Amino acid sequence: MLTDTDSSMGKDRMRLVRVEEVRDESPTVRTLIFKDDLASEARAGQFLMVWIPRVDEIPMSVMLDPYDRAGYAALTVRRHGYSSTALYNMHEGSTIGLRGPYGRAFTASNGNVILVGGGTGLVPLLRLCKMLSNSTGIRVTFIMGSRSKDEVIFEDLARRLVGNNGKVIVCTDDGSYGFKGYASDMLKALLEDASSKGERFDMVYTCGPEAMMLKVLKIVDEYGLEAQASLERIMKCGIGLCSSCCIGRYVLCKDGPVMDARDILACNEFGAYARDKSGRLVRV
Amino acid sequence: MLTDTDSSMGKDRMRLVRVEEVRDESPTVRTLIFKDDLASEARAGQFLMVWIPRVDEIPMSVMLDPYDRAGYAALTVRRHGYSSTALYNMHEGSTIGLRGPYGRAFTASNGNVILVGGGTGLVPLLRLCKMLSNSTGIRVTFIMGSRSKDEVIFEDLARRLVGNNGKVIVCTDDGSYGFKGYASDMLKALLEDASSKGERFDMVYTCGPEAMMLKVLKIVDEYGLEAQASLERIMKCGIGLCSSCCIGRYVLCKDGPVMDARDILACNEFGAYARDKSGRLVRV
Amino acid sequence: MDLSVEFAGIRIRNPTILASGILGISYEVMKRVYDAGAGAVVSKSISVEPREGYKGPIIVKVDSGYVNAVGLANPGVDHFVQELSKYGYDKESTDTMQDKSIHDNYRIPIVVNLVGSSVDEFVSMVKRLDHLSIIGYELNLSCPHVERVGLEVGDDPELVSRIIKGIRAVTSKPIIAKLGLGAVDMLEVAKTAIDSGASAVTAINTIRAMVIDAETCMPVLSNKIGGLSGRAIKPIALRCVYELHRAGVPVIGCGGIYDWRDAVEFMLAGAHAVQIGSAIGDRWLDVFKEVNDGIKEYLARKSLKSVKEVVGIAHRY
Amino acid sequence: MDLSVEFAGIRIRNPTILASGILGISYEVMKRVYDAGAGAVVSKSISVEPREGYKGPIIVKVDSGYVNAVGLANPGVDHFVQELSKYGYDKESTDTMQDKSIHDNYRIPIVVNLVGSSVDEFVSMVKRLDHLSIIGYELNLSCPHVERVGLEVGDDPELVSRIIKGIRAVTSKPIIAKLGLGAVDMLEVAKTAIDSGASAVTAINTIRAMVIDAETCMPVLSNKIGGLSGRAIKPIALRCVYELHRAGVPVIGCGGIYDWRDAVEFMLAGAHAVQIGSAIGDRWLDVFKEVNDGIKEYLARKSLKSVKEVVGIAHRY
Ligand SMILES: Cc1cc2nc3c(=O)[nH]c(=O)nc-3n(C[C@H](O)[C@H](O)[C@H](O)COP(=O)(O)OP(=O)(O)OC[C@H]3O[C@@H](n4cnc5c(N)ncnc54)[C@H](O)[C@@H]3O)c2cc1C
Ligand SMILES: Cc1cc2nc3c(=O)[nH]c(=O)nc-3n(C[C@H](O)[C@H](O)[C@H](O)COP(=O)(O)OP(=O)(O)OC[C@H]3O[C@@H](n4cnc5c(N)ncnc54)[C@H](O)[C@@H]3O)c2cc1C
Ligand SMILES: Cc1cc2nc3c(=O)[nH]c(=O)nc-3n(C[C@H](O)[C@H](O)[C@H](O)COP(=O)(O)O)c2cc1C
Ligand SMILES: Cc1cc2nc3c(=O)[nH]c(=O)nc-3n(C[C@H](O)[C@H](O)[C@H](O)COP(=O)(O)O)c2cc1C
Ligand code: FES
Ligand code: FES
Repeated sequence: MLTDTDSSMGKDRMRLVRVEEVRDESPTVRTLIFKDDLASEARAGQFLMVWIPRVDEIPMSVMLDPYDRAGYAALTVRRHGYSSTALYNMHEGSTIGLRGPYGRAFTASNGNVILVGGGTGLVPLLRLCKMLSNSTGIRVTFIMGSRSKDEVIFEDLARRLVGNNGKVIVCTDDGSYGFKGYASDMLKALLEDASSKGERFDMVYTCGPEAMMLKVLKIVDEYGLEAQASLERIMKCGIGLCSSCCIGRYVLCKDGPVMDARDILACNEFGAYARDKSGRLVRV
Repeated sequence: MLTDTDSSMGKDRMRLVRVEEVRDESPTVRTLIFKDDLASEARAGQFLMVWIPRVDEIPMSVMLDPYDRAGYAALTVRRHGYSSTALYNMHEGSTIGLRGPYGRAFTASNGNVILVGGGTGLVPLLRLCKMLSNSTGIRVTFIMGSRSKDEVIFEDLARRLVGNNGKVIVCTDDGSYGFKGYASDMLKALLEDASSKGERFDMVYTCGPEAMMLKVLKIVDEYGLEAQASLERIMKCGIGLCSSCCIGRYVLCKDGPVMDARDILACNEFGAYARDKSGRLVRV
Repeated sequence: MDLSVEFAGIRIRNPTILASGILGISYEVMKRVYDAGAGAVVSKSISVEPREGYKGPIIVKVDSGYVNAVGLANPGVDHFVQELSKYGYDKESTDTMQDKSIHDNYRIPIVVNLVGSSVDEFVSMVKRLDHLSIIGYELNLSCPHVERVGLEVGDDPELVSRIIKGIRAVTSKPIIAKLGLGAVDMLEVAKTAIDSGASAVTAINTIRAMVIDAETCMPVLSNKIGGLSGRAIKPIALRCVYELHRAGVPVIGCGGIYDWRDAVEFMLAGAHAVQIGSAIGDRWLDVFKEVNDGIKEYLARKSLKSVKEVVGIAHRY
Repeated sequence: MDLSVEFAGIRIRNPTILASGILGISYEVMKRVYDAGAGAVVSKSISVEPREGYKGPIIVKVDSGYVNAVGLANPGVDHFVQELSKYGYDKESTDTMQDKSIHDNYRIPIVVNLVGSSVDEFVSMVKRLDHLSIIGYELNLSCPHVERVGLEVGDDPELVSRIIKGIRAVTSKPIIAKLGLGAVDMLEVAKTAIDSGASAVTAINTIRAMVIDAETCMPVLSNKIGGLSGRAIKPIALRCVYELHRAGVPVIGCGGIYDWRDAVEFMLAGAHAVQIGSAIGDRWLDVFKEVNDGIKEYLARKSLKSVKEVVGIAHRY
């Protein structure tokens, strides 16, 4: 199956890669680093379909190679259920299969932007941050939320990426580190402050737990700003065939995972319903 | 079937073309002219597999477009049996299918070369002549054989192609035009004359009836010259699969139709045996 | 140019239909496919109980196609009835469905594809669905990679006959039997289906296939065995359609249709309409408009007045 | 690294075999294929009487493959016996064939593929061929596009059984049944073949298919119906090999093998050897060396000592 005969197969062809390094980011989050040209060139927000042999194939955002090498990419996975735990337990030398990157990426904005992320939702935002840091005239405020101090990940990387011009604000729900409270609270405070000063933000980018993103989008909406969010749904095929990732009239693997706030809020399922593996609409 | 989805199909994909013009070359030979990029770029000696809808698919050398237009090519066909007659009877506006060009072409030589052709065997030699006329330091002597005056074809074209530097000698078996005798007799006379004068020919190219080519190759061998000939065998697939074109250890559609004199003579079948449609070796 | 087609009691605005299993779970997405240009949509295969489907990988790209084993994931008939009811499918009789303006603005023409392993299962689903203004049923008698359903049913002509007779007794809507390359003669099953009351057949489903990875030495699909779809199977599907048409069976063509030329070839072979599946993976929903536009131009170029005139022409030669 | 394989009474220097129908008429060309690196060659399907085959087109390129209907062109058994006799195949017993030096320098390992419609035809051909030092017979029970032979025989397990028993009674050489996707279960036919005395099966032949041209509205092949080969059918062929191996049938894999990885995948699925056909159209005879070199590297990389160790590994998962 892994031949080059049909070059048109491109990114759809499954590529086997060797995990070259595994890094612990927190007690429940790890980054697996590997060489893969296509993944290394993914745009921020795009995802890979990751084959964990004998276990499953799941969608994962493309993480930056921590060493910033050409041709390298990574996955950052939170140990959670059956499949994510299997991926988490891969070690140096393990083989995984990749296809993609797939999906709509974040689109760049100018000026003053805010990134609001939580948990592994930081992954696409970090890639976005890197992309934005390459353009001039951009100022990034990166709000990173997590439950508690030991779950704070990628703070250093984020600081490096936003540069001198930008700002990283870490929030923890329990106040064990940084600002005490939700990332969304911090966002609201920032926007309030800015509007009182007559300053303006041009775009808010968010990725993280759906509840967090819902709050973020509502706040952004209140302030009349534009926003883009990277959503999650069950994704079994990643290429618009299987129907598992539908949300409203959207097919998330094709129309997303990054969508505009406007479209997300117009579709009543966001924050309320999701389809389970059988396609039944269930409360989230 | 005629889609561009699998670009790798390239020349193997059947292309339908419209015959734009039909020209009578002699009472039994016609040229069909059409637009086809791949054919127009064929190298001298290569052939097309030509689909005559509802009739057959047969191998045909690629003829030059008489108007020398980019993207155009032609077929020159002698009315003979079932399939060639059907092709001969096509008219302006008829549709034919093409695949190819296939096969090994003549390779260029320097210096003083002789072309010996008869009948539709002139077709690849004319293309060769055109190619040679583009290089400097080449002198072409083109011996064209036919049975009688009204079967002489392409004389004007040949004269144009060999240029001022070259020479065209027309031979007829019955002496009704030009030199009386076989093209091979003329070849022998030329070589004899040259050797008596201490002149030398660098290469002989030939295409025509097998009996003619056999004589030509034997003569050339006598004089210790190099030669290339374009052979014919039944060709049903043109791509090295069907086995119909075998001659000795060669698969003519792949190893030919143009072969070196040495290899041809080493294979005892030439001029003596050919395989019929069932694959039986029969006397020719 | 009017592209509408009518056959087997089905009238649709153009001959391109969304194939079963592709995007056919949510009404809103099916509506989107229709808005993108499809003449009708077929739902995912619906079973009596919900099915989660297989673990991943459920699909693998191969040369000119895909091998998939989704495992018939679907929400089950009750949930699906709910889904359609929410959008008014339980409000009026099927007759209204023939009103084009209604299709365009609200209820789109949906064929519900059913999968099951017994007469009872099929009949009970039809009973639950029949009050909805759907335009017909397609029976999946050909899924090549799920046990006890699909091909295992289709390979048993006697069971096929009983299922279709059973359904025929409880509905007046068109019944389409979806066939594949199983272990019995497709023509025989098709004739049995028609004789038992089916209005048409869809040919073909995916063909039983598998993918093995040389590096890990493993079958790639979690179910190991799946079904091949896409351009790879087109010449096979085309042959099936040709043979079915020759046998007098009304047929909807399916298998590897990627562009208008493919669609025309299937119609020349005898298809009254075509279904499009895998092409969506490569060309997304634009494929419907592209195919329909291409068919229009083709008809114009060939001075043909309707799609119907194309059907079966290849049999003249 | 030794690539030789031994199964079903056949021992060859490597597991790549020229598939039937490709270049297999002339001894000199078969010898050339062997010299290019094939482990053995299978002749074209030989019939009692010579066959001219169909008019052109006999083959059409399609996505990732070909559809062909050559029509079993072949010189007939008598001419073929002559052809091989000319090269000394009538000189010594088959035992000598096991002498590798002889293969390399003179007589190459040839499997003769036979096609016919009755027990008598097959038996009479075997009787005429059996004195030759050929390494076995392959029975074409699966050509999908010629009437009364091929699949029409393969679809009749009872006839298959009688043919193989008939042949078994007159030869001690290996008999290989070549199967395809017909209208009956391949596993059933395979088991019947083995039970009746076949030593192995080859899977698969081309799959019944056709090509229609939208511009002329015509089937393109002169025979209209042909068989699909090449990469398009690989996932189907691989599945067949996997299922046959699981059923305990010794199998030679065939269908869409283009490179070493394909060959390895078939062996992982359970093939003892592989046949290569269509790939020759794209890669010419170099394909044999390429595949064998690739297999060698693969074995080295995986620390495997022989091809045999690869066979069937995919079944562990
Ligand atoms: C676009 C996108 C990007 C993502 N990026 C990341 C990332 O960078 N890091 C990260 O840790 N997680 C990411 N996820 C989430 C990740 O895919 C799921 O967490 C993971 O599939 C669930 O695995 P689990 O075993 O923990 O599932 P559970 O939540 O325990 O669910 C059980 C089973 O359901 C299935 N399942 C659940 N969620 C999904 C899903 N989204 N798609 C397919 N099958 C599913 C799996 O078979 C799983 O084993 C992303 C999801 C999407 C859609
Ligand atoms: C490389 C090559 C280039 C050629 N170029 C030309 C050319 O430029 N002009 C030209 O007039 N002729 C050319 N020919 C010859 C031409 O292909 C045959 O003359 C033609 O196929 C025979 O047609 P027929 O109906 O006259 O056959 P007959 O000689 O009457 O034979 C009867 C049938 O046999 C089959 N048959 C005979 N010869 C061939 C063949 N070579 N390949 C496949 N099937 C065959 C056909 O089905 C034919 O209808 C070329 C042949 C080859 C191999
Ligand atoms: C991902 C996927 C899922 C499918 N699911 C179903 C299904 O649930 N029911 C069904 O009858 N056919 C199903 N099929 C088969 C398709 O409807 C269609 O018959 C087949 O794919 C051939 O068409 P194509 O080549 O256009 O995809 C599925 C095909 C694919 C690719
Ligand atoms: C042009 C052509 C001719 C063939 N002729 C025969 C034949 O005579 N007998 C036979 O058993 N198989 C024949 N086959 C089938 C091949 O042997 C093989 O089973 C099939 O093509 C699949 O393998 P591939 O994909 O490597 O070509 C033929 C195939 C092709 C392409
Ligand atoms: S993941 Fe299959 S359609 Fe989106
Ligand atoms: S024409 Fe078929 S092998 Fe040469």
